[in-house]
Amino acid sequence: GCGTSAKEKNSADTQSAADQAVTEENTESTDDTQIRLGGLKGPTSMGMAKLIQDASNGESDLNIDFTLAASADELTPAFVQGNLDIMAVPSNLASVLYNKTEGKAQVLAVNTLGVLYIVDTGDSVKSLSDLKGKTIYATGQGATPEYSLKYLLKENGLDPENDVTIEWKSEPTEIVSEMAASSDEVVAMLPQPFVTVAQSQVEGLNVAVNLNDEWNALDNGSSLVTGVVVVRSDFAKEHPQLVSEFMDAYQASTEFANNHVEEVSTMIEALDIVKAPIAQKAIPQCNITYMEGSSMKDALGGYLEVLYEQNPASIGGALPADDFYYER
Amino acid sequence: MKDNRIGNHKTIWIERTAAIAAVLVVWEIAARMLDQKILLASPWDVLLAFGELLHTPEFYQAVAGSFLHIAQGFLLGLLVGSICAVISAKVHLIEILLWPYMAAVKAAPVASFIILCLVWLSPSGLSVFISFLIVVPVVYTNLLNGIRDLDPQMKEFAECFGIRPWKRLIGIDLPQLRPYIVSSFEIAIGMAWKAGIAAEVIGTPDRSIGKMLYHAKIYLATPELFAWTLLVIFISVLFEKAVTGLLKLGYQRLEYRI
Amino acid sequence: MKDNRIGNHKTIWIERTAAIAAVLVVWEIAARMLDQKILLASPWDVLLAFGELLHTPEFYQAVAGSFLHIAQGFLLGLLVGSICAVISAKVHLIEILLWPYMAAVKAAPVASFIILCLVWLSPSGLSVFISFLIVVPVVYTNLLNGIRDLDPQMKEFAECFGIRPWKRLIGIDLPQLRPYIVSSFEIAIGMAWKAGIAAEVIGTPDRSIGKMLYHAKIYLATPELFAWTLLVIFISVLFEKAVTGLLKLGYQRLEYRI
Amino acid sequence: MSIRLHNLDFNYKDQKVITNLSLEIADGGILCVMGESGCGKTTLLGILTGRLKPENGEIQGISGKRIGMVFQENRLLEEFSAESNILLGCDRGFYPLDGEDSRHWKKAEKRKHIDEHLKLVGLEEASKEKVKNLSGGMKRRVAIVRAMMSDCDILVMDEPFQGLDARNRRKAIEYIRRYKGDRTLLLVTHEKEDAERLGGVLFQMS
Amino acid sequence: MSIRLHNLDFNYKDQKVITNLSLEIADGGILCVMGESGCGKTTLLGILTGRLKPENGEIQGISGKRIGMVFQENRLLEEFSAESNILLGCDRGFYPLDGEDSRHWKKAEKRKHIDEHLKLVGLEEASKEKVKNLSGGMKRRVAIVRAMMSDCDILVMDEPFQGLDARNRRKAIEYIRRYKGDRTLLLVTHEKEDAERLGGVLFQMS
Ligand SMILES: Nc1ncnc2c1ncn2[C@@H]1O[C@H](COP(=O)(O)OP(=O)(O)OP(=O)(O)O)[C@@H](O)[C@H]1O
Ligand SMILES: Nc1ncnc2c1ncn2[C@@H]1O[C@H](COP(=O)(O)OP(=O)(O)OP(=O)(O)O)[C@@H](O)[C@H]1O
Ligand SMILES: [Mg+2]
Ligand SMILES: [Mg+2]
Repeated sequence: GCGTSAKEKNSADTQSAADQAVTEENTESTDDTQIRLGGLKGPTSMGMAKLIQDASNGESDLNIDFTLAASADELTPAFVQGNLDIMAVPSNLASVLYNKTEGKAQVLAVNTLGVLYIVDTGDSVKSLSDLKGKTIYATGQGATPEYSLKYLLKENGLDPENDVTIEWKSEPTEIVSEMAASSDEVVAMLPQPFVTVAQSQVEGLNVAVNLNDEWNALDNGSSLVTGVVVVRSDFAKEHPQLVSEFMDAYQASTEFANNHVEEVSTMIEALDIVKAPIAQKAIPQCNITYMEGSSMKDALGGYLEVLYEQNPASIGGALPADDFYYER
Repeated sequence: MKDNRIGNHKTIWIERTAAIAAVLVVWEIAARMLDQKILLASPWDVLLAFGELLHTPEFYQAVAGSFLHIAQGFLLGLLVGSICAVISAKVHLIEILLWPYMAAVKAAPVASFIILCLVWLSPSGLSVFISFLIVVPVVYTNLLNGIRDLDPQMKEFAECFGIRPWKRLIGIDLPQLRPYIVSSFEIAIGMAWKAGIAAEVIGTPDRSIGKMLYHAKIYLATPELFAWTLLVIFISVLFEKAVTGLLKLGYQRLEYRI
Repeated sequence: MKDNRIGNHKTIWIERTAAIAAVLVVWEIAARMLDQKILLASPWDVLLAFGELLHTPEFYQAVAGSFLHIAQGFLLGLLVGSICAVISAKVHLIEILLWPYMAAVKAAPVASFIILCLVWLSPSGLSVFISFLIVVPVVYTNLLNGIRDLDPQMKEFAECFGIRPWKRLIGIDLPQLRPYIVSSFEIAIGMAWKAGIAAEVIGTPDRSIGKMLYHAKIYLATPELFAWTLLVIFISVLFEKAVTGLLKLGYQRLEYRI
Repeated sequence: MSIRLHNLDFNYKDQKVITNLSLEIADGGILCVMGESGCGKTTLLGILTGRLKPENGEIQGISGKRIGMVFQENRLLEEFSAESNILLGCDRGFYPLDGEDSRHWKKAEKRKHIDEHLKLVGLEEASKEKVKNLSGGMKRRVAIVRAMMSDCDILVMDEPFQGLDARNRRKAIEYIRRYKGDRTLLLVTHEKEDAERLGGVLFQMS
Repeated sequence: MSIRLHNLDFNYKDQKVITNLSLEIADGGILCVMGESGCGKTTLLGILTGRLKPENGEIQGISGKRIGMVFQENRLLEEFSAESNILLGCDRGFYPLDGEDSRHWKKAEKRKHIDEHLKLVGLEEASKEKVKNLSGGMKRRVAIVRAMMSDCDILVMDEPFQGLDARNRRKAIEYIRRYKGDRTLLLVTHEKEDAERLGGVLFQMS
């Protein structure tokens, strides 16, 4: 989905930027530069389904070329090379990109809060403190899920090393089969949409704890931020108007997703993000949101600090400076 | 002597079917013992899933798409691998210069260079390239060792009688290289499929088995996952038999090309 | 004739170093042309990253851990592959019964059976198993084709003179199988590392190169990623040279075992 | 027990090679087979050594007998020394050539004896040389010594003297006569003289 | 131009094989080399065909000459028919054996001519048979025909008659005499008689 070479594009961009200066007073934008948008299969892309659908139907002024990837491996090189302008990625990757490109990436908005849940085949877990002495099956060792879980356990007075046993698994499937097979109670931490997938496979699977709520309960201004929307800072500089329009459209799109779950689920399936039935069940629990400006800075900044304390490498070695947080 | 390995064609296919039946029995028993449908689907469930797949048009598109890419990767790898082997056998300098690349291609984990690949390649190009990369060292190494093992006495004969390169290849070198070529094909085709589908699982290009397999996997649709996997094995076996069959035919005709 | 391929030991290592230097030049040029540090680190950056790695104790633990597991997988694969090949060459029934498994092992994408593996195996066991799986078909196919290509005249001689199996192996079969064995080793060792590290990237066992590589990758620490990758290639080359060196030594001694 | 062939027939697919052949060789006797090229001499030896199964006919007196053979094409291990070739050929044991018992011989002793025998056919310096570096006639003599030294009941030689000059031929014949012991010897040759020198029974194939 | 060797020395590593050998062969002449097994006959042929480089000495009259050779070990393609073997050997062209011009021959014509020549050495039925199914002496004759039919200036034969019975040996000699044309012939043999029959100059090596 990213065919045109960067150079050609740039000269066209400067041209349209000049046009834009002339017609600044117009309410209608004349900047019809194509936005090359990237997203990953999974919750972080769900919020933009409507936006993409509208753009492709011509119901919006935005000209969007959307690339959906199964892994960040596909998006990162395209973004770094200037073949993607905006993309929705995990929050720590945004920070890593900012650090590794020396500020060439800026975050526009937070688009997904926590998607991690403690699930339970029994009913003995109602809150995080109930986890004491339990074995928790989980995925995401060495990545944000691990850091988030450990942080939350600590904040709730549990020592992640001694009070609980965390069994790290490589694949959610392993955990689901463990739950399906075991007659004993199994407690696990799973991300969406795997919680939903697992519920379809394991009878009587309870969602015991929403880690997002637990994080918010700490009330320190930060949030468990799963996904953000990043923009190439060069692109943002050249097309502030367009970016602003995009942000508006994006906000509307997330609101639409949260309010019209059924409708957006079919769009999500059409975009090949996940299947509609799964999306329909998962969306209410994916904490799709839209935050920009200072609220974004508080939520994300605090979260990145938590990650930084546990493993600086996970956010690219340093806390991003203020210019990381885009303001319009 | 060299022909008896192919055996009677009809018998061998009957035997193979029997062997597959034996595998199915083992599999059914294992599935019952484990009794976890998510982990190990039973042959029957897989058959049902397969039957359903057959009714979707995506099935045929996926098969055609993957076949096209992987066959392309295999043929490219075969070409590059054999050309490099032939030149390396003749020119020591080239062999030495190629050496670090071959070592890297053989041992470098795909995870390490996948990002670099995706800079230049589309997801479907990735599967061509990754299967190409697995085929090259197999063909190169086997062929180079085969060429080195060529009988020097026959080489001397060819030089003495002034036999031209093409005829020499047909009459003297190819017959001696036969087991090395067969071996390369038998290893490389299977591995090209393995690697190519793995690349598709990463890049999930449209119309590919890898994408379907990926979806089956994340949705825990184990019978489908197994059905796709068996399909991959099946196509790879068919492809291998077709290629080695062609090879055998080619060898039978070799004498008339002298 | 068979020895000249090894060439003068000193010269060949000088040549190889020169070839590596040539690669570094190509790499540096490519890195400058692409000019994206995240995608392609320059040799110099990688060297620095490597220097830093050398100072951490994790480095040595990772190298030792991965080496242990992959070497184990290779040796197991070698053992199983060659035993299966020898038996298959003798007993047609076994060959046929093994056929579906070999086809599956060769072509089945790792993604398809990884979960099944993870249920029974620890993350480090996974890397043993996956490298084992890649070695088996390489050794099996090459050896089986080699055995089939054994000179029937020498077989007849051995039978006529009543030579015992062990002596026959040493004096008659092994010398003829040499290029097939060398080929198997050269392909299998590199691939065992490739596959083993890939498995470590999935299972991320503690004290493994794969885990380090995975983290370097997801956090876009490209110089480190490249440093680990080069290390894998380097160790695999060393391992290969050690094994083929031992093999050569073994072959030199073969005559005294008659 | 003497070797007897009775009314033997042998075909390669549709080509009749041997028809209605009958033959008897006394125990310890020498039979020299002669005949035109392609008449079936090597085939006959193949039948006698059990490698080829005849279409019809009876064979007596060879089952269970150990055979030492000089093949028409040498069949030596080219990468090994002459000595090692013979050592391998005598894996079953050494024929008590000078009446000695070889069972307790160490490897060094075996090699020493082999060297001595190689000397007897004029290969004093060749014993440590790789066979591939020997001349055609030298290889032939190594093959003869290998068959002679191996512990066997029947010696079968397919044109053992081919490629040998007159002097070495005589030497080799002398060597065989001297060390044949009480083994039965079946030998293919194109020279009546050889047969006469060996004192064997002549059998003309057609 | 005649072939001349002057003060030739040849060693294999430390082993002196040929010392101070001088020799002249007239253009179109026949030289029969004789000598004990291992005296260096095959080595000498190797020098003459350019495969081996002598230590010292001069060689004249062979550079640029095309060679047709009967090797001591046949060196035939065992999996192919006798006919195909000869066809491959004559890839360079056919010697105008009966004075015909072979350049315009189609493949079928070539095969027909090869068949005729195989008949001349008594291989009427063997032409389509795989060489591995032929008897030792039959293979030898295929090798002789291959060298004879190939378009060359010098014929080099290393014990071409080994393994042939008296009748086939005579036939082969007759064949060579008849079709040698004006090519120079270098031949190794252990039989004086062969040399006499061919009417060649005898050269005794030591
Ligand atoms: N494996 C085989 N398959 C088919 N035919 C064969 C085979 N071996 C030999 N023959 C044929 O059988 C006949 C006899 O062959 P054999 O080797 O016994 O001859 P021979 O008497 O030993 O001849 P020579 O003196 O030339 O060695 C020949 O016509 C040959 O073509
Ligand atoms: N490749 C080689 N390396 C070392 N020595 C060799 C090699 N080839 C031949 N020789 C030695 O050179 C000597 C002459 O060998 P050559 O083959 O020329 O003998 P020949 O006269 O052809 O004997 P024959 O009649 O037995 O064929 C022999 O002592 C042999 O051992
Ligand atoms: Mg014979
Ligand atoms: Mg010779």
